[in-house]
Amino acid sequence: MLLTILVHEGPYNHQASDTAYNFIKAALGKGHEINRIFFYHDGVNNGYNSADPPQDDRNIYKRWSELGKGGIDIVCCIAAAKRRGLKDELLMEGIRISGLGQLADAVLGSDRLVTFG
Amino acid sequence: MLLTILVHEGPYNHQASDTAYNFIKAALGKGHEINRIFFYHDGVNNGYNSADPPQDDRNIYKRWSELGKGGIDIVCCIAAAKRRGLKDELLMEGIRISGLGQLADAVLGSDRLVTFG
Amino acid sequence: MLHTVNKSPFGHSALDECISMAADGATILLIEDGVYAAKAGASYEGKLKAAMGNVKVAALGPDLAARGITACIEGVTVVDYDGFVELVAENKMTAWV
Amino acid sequence: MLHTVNKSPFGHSALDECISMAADGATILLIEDGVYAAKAGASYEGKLKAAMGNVKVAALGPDLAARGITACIEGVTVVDYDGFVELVAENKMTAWV
Amino acid sequence: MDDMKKIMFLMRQAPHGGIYSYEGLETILIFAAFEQDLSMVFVGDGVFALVKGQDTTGIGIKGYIKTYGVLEDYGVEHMYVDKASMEARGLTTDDFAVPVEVVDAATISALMEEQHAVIPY
Amino acid sequence: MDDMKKIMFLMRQAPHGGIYSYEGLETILIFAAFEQDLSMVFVGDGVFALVKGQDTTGIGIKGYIKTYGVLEDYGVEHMYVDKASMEARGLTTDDFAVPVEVVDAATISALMEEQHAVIPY
Repeated sequence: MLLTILVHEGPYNHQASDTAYNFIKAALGKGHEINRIFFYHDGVNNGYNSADPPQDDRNIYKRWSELGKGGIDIVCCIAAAKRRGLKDELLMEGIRISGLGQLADAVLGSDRLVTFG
Repeated sequence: MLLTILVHEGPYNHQASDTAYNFIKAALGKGHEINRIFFYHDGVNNGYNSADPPQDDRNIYKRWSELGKGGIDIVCCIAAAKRRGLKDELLMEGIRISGLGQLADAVLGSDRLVTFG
Repeated sequence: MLHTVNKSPFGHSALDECISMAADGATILLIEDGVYAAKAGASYEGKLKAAMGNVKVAALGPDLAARGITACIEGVTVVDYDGFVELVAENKMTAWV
Repeated sequence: MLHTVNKSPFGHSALDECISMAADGATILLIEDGVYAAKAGASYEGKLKAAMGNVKVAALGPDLAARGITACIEGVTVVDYDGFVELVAENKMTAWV
Repeated sequence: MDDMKKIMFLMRQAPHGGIYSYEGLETILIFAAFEQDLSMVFVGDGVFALVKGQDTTGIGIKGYIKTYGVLEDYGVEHMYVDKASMEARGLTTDDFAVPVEVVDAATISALMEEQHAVIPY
Repeated sequence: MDDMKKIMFLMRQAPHGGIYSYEGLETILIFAAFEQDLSMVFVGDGVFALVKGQDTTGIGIKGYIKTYGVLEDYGVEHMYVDKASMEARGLTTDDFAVPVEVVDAATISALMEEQHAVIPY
């Protein structure tokens, strides 16, 4: 099954990023495909390459980056990003900034939209 | 009266930044003094110099920066900032990053703590 | 003590919790989405009126206007940001964020 | 339809709203702070049991464990992330975030 | 069109306290360009977004109540309001800035089941 | 000490769903270094933060229930739990990882009035 994942909240601040990641790992393990991961609202904060979370905790940014480098398309909404301070130079590798059309396109082309927020 | 202002939420995403700013302007107008503005939790997101909010809306980052350049001490919590991606190179002029001791010190030395979140 | 509540009473328990802990004679200032509690004719009106037997309730005028609330429950005082500052000057504050 | 709720029913109206809109036979999956609704012996138990006359209720096991919830209301199915994926594979989803 | 998909936007947040309701509108305007079968459902505090006479001057935030008026032109076929949510908040359709269809929870429930996707804001 | 100030931390958030309860603990540990009269009050979903047996392995988040155990050593004099909040959630003191004082709302109300500052998390 082809899935689009939508994340509405920022990392650490809210559990949504963790749940989305754990869900995605399980979905991939069961042979489903991720069409696109889209970060909207505070979800765009998942894209920063400038964070330095505690060493004894999970690194949410790196986890996303590894999924992105592994071939999953990960997009931060440009309008939400501009409002919040995220820009291309601050993006983790494997994550890109683009428009809301990327969400519409993904939702329409997927079997399921799975929202976390 | 000497006030400490604590902001718990990020700009645009939540109205807390706006209310805090409007409150501070009114307090200064009435002759009160601001001991320190402390950004905690997602409140640290108020410190980014990399944002580009819509031209036809208020610029929350610039408003804080002007208060800071005008002599009000504005601090983003370092632990919260590191988790979220804010660092010195990304700070608006007039805002600094420091520890939670700066909150404790300000609260203990002020007549009032006024929290927005 | 001044208590501020910035969440809608229909969606969040913040105002309920605040009311249960506010001492007699305290003031509750409704701000941001909290001002919906001051709206006349809504289902929270009974609860707010009951609370007003013990506490004073104020609402931030600019937040009421921003939400198109034109009729407040009787007895709710409308204040502007200057009035908010005055309440803080007169009282210590607890924010039910 | 699969509905997910990730807010505590004691602090937020999300689960109430979800229950009011869930069709007969739908599944509500409680995740994150939403799993507190599945806790046995709490004040929401009556409401959840009433809802379970029409809908199936599941709760995410890892979220229950993280919150120290050892006893769920009778009839609540506990699933892991694989079970969550299976529910999504079987149903369209609405998130009551 | 055969390949038109039903997309429902589930609006549950009040305006101004948070940006979710506004950013939700941005999404809908973009989806409109894809010419699908779009509807909005206002539930819970979401119904407050539609209240007329909102004047945000005093809080210094740009208002957006007028945007709801153009949604029909953008192809949003239906704007549904949950009757119970509206009534609990002391509102009637006279309080809204745009025409809406007031429906009960069972109707919304049935509509949800028909959707390709439900996007919550 | 004459110059000791009363600071109350008002804990209203459940753990793990959001970080506010954890970051609140970070604040308290820092305030402890300032040797003031510190208390914590658990109200609403805040009481869930104290529940014993929390195992966060499955969600991949670092747990922090053990930190409550060291607060007394850090000079947190009182940990109050609102009785009504506890009971509504089907909890008793046996469910908590640390000893607490269960008090009613009127007691908390009176304590609040004595504080130099109340900091909410």
